[in-house]
Amino acid sequence: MSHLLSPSIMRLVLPVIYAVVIVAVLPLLAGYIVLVERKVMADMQARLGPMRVGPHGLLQPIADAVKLLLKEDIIPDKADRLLFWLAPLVSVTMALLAYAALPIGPAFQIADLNIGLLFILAVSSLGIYGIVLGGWASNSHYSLLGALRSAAQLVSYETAAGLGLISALLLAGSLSMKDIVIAQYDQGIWFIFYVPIGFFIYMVGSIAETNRAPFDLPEAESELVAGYMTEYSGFRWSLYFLAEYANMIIVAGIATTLFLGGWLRPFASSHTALPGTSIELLDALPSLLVLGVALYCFYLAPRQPVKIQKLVMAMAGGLCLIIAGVLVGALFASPAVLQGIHGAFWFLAKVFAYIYFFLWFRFTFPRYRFDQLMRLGWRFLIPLALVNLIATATALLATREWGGSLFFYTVLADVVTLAVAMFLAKNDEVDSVVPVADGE
Amino acid sequence: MSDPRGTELSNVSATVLGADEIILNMGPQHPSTHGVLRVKLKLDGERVVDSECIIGYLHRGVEKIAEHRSYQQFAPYVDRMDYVAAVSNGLGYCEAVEKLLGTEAPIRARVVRTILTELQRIASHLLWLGTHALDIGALTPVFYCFREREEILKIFEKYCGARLTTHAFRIGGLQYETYDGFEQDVKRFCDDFAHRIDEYETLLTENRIWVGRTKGVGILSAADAIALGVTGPVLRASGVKWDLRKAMPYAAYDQYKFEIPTRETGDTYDRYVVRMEEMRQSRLICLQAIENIPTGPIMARIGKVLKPPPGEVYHSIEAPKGELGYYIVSDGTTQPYRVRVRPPSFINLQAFDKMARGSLVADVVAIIGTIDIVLGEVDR
Amino acid sequence: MANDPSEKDPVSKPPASGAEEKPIAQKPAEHSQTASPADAPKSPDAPAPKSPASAATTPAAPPAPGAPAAKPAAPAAAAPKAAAPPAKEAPPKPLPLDNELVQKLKARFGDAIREATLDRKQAIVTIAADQLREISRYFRDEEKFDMLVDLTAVDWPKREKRFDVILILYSFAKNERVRLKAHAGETEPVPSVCEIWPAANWLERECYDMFGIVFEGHPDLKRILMPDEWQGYPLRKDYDILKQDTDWVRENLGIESGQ
Amino acid sequence: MGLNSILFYFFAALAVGSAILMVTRRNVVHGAVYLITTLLATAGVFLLLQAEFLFITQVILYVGGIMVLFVFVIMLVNLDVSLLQYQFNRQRFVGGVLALALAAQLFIVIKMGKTSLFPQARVPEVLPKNTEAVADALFGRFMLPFEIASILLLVAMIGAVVMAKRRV
Repeated sequence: MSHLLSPSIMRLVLPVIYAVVIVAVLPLLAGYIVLVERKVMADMQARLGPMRVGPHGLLQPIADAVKLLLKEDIIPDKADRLLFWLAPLVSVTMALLAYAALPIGPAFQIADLNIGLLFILAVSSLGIYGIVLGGWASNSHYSLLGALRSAAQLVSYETAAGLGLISALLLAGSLSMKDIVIAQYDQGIWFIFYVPIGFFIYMVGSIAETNRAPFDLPEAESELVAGYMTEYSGFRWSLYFLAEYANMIIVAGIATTLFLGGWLRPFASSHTALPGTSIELLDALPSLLVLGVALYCFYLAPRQPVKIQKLVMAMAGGLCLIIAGVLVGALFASPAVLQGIHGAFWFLAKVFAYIYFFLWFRFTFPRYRFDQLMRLGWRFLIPLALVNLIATATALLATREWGGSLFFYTVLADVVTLAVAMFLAKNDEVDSVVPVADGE
Repeated sequence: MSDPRGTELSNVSATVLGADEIILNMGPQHPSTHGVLRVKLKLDGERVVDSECIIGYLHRGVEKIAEHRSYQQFAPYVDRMDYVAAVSNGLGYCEAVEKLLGTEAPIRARVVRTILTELQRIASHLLWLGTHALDIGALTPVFYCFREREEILKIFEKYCGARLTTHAFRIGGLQYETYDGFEQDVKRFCDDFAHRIDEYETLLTENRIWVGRTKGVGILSAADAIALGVTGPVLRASGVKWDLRKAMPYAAYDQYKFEIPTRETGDTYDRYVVRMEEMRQSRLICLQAIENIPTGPIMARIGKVLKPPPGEVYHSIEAPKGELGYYIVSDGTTQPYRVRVRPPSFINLQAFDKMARGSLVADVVAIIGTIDIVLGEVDR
Repeated sequence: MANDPSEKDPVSKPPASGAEEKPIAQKPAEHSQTASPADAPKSPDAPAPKSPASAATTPAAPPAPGAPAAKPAAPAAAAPKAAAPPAKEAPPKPLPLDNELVQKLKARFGDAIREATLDRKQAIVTIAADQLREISRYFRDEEKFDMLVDLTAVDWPKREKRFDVILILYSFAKNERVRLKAHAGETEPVPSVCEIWPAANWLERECYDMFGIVFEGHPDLKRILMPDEWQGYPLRKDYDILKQDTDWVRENLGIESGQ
Repeated sequence: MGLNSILFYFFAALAVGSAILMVTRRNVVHGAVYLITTLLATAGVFLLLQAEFLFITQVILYVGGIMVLFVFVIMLVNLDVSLLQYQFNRQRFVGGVLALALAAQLFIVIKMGKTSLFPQARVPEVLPKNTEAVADALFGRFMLPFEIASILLLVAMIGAVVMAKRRV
């Protein structure tokens, strides 16, 4: 057995296992993000959301998946069949490919490329072809308009988001995802505290890139029915859907890695051992959290109306209990295992927190109009990103030349950038609003 | 470029590149045409060059049906025109027939009618607000609006047993007395509604995206509005301070104090502000009316069989969408000789082309929403 | 009348004292007219109230040529006792109208103003169809009836000119409504008022759709509510309520009947 | 032939094949798709040469940026018209001559350079991080040409904006 687990073999086998796991788990994860989305939406809109399939709708994603797979697959008569067939595949392939370089914890990474970040950006930018070609191939005006919007929007916001990322890259000094996280560990601070404006710009850009509200113009249901997806149904449609949610996780993963310390737990550089043990205080936090969820599930289980729902709820609690057990077990294992498992936990927690913001925005804001979206991108975000970049670079240079705390200089840089932002916003307002003599 | 006949080349590219004017057919099945409106848009890129509304998908021949029903029998049909403001429709019809008969409902009936109609106005505006915001991409207000609308519908249900197509009024007055606790229900709703409406405003009024999406969109000048016969909140948002409740008071409106909100520009934002303010005013009217509902009979003394003397009458009320008029011709028999409905949605929709030209596709959705049409009324 | 503040039921509490501002004009339209309901009605010439057709023919009698249309052609004031409301006032009937506006109109358009009546306190001016556009323009420009509230038609099939084309006008300045009525024959085109009130565009299309009245000078006269290829005009009295364009229904809906 | 050679021939064949298809397709969108494939295949060759930065630039800029705009413009064009149009204009002769010239050039370079078509020299297994190498070259040795090129592009961009603005 031991020769099978030799490092060189593991180096080849592990990535394959990770890849298989990601491809297998991602659709499920996407489904449950949809469920979370619906639940969060329902909560914000004073209603309950899915309640029927499973306790509190816990099995809803599975029901949805089955429904989608069994749906009739329609290809419009005058569609370009080849491209119509190819487009969703392109979308979903590119979305999945990007996971190759995403470090979900220090151990879970398929490939640590030295241009990891660029690779993810490049691959996810190819996903646009799925949208554009699908929109064109459908031979429908709604789809075409959706595709056109999508193309213009992605090209514009990629620029802004990319410039936002570079401010963090300056601090990390590497393009490898792993090194970026390690840089944050070494400096003892998440980069969001150095470059909050860069984070903000990336956040806005990433919402636009994933076509989420308020930038969901390519699929604005009230204008373009469903945009580029209008003519798609059943399985093909669900591929697009999967790609969208996979992309959400990707952009959240990038933001987590670059700005939120990746798999690092909060205060990763400070160590406070629990008295009498070698276990860190903060390392116990994940297990307690999951344990809490498990107990809540057990509390809810007998209160479900139907027997099967009681059962499923208890099973959900049991699952949480197992996870909590794994997390606790990791505390007593070797540091590498501990970091691997807890790193994955923290990474996913941050990713979901980031996605929660996406959902929150979606249910709060109306949708931008296309010209406004373009104006926001080109006349506000990109100039701001440039200023932010220059200011951050200057702060870095100043630290190097004159010494002193980098934090102090970045705060200065942020103040300058904020002033520019306000100037830009004010300028923009003058341009965009038709002069109105307030009546009454 | 090395082509010796450069002119021909440029011609070719012109035919290829110039063909980017596309016809977009919106509806009759489209999420934001509020039913079965079909709009043919000629687009240059995303800009609307020309538009044409194609209607009639919900045409049921209400005016023809009227000629084959007795006056009372026809009353429920009017509820099905503007089905989100059935009470208002009923009020207009009943008052028109009363006028044709030369009689009038007793004061108690008129006050109750006023209260219910104003509640209906709030309900209609709430539905408009929710769907309009949804069209512009704000997903959440619609549920809040429905929550409040539900309260109003509950009052209707308690009063007459129906929620949507209420047939709440009868020619000559009311069929039902108000139920016990009617005043308290209305009062509780009105008290609650005051801060609910502020809540909606916090979501939208100052929201940059909302303002950006609605300000300067679908501008209709006062002169255009009048020329196109546009009435209701759309007209008032263009700066014409005209409301039938004040200009030619009916029911019991002359007894109550209220303002006519107006704005100047006549864009989508102004129409939004006007309707929001109208809801507040309706609430005030309800509160005033509920304070003192006069006692007395609720039905005028008219016969069971209505035979209005020959002649004709035009009576109109300020429905939530605008001037809702009934032109009824009687030939002295039990059935109307002709009933013509002046549907505010139909006539307001005519202004769509004026508003939409030169705007973007996204604005078209906002403009359809802001006119506040109900296809049941447009097509009748 | 519900519209008439002065006739309010005495039970009602007094109107909120004067605080309400009247927006544009104070007087409802009915008040500006001079006629009073107490005027003795002119005797009807053909009281045959039981049949709608015969009732319909009555007002159709064209005014004697030459005689200024002062003579009222009141329709049968038959006062059906069985059904008439036991109202305090006399049952409403159309009365002749002769106020300042009508005099001005007659002075200006002469014979084209056929008749002016007051029915339920609402002013109706019957005019010659061929002068419709000129008179409309006069109403809009000189009399400030700047809004076309409604344009519709009524079918009186037994009459020589079977259609009444009806325009309801409103003046913001005077807060008044007036109804213009023009008789039109089945094949006789009526001048379009689209250029005077753009609002007439769809309304005239609807009239064309429902009655088959052709409006001359309309920019785009085609069906609006019915399908473009539909045969027949549904609101005509001779179009039975169960009638349909069977061929169209069969061809386009794939069913035998919509009933 | 090692894995590298197999991959190289795969990418090379893909690049050449889709380049030919790109030229011969009547449907412009299909042509664009083949062009994208060509560019990606070329990027693959770069990756085989361990020029990772070049690879990623090729993907981000050409495939992810420029080609998206190409497709964007193509989709605005009415394809029904272009399908009916004759694709090649009267430059067949010139084209043939150019192709011949290019082939001759390649032949001479390969022969004169004494390099065989199948290079034997192996690239080292691990190269230094070439992102930094590219940056050093661009912002160090070739600073001036780099800046000149960027100014040129800026001028072109402003020119395009001005021309587009005039129409509106």
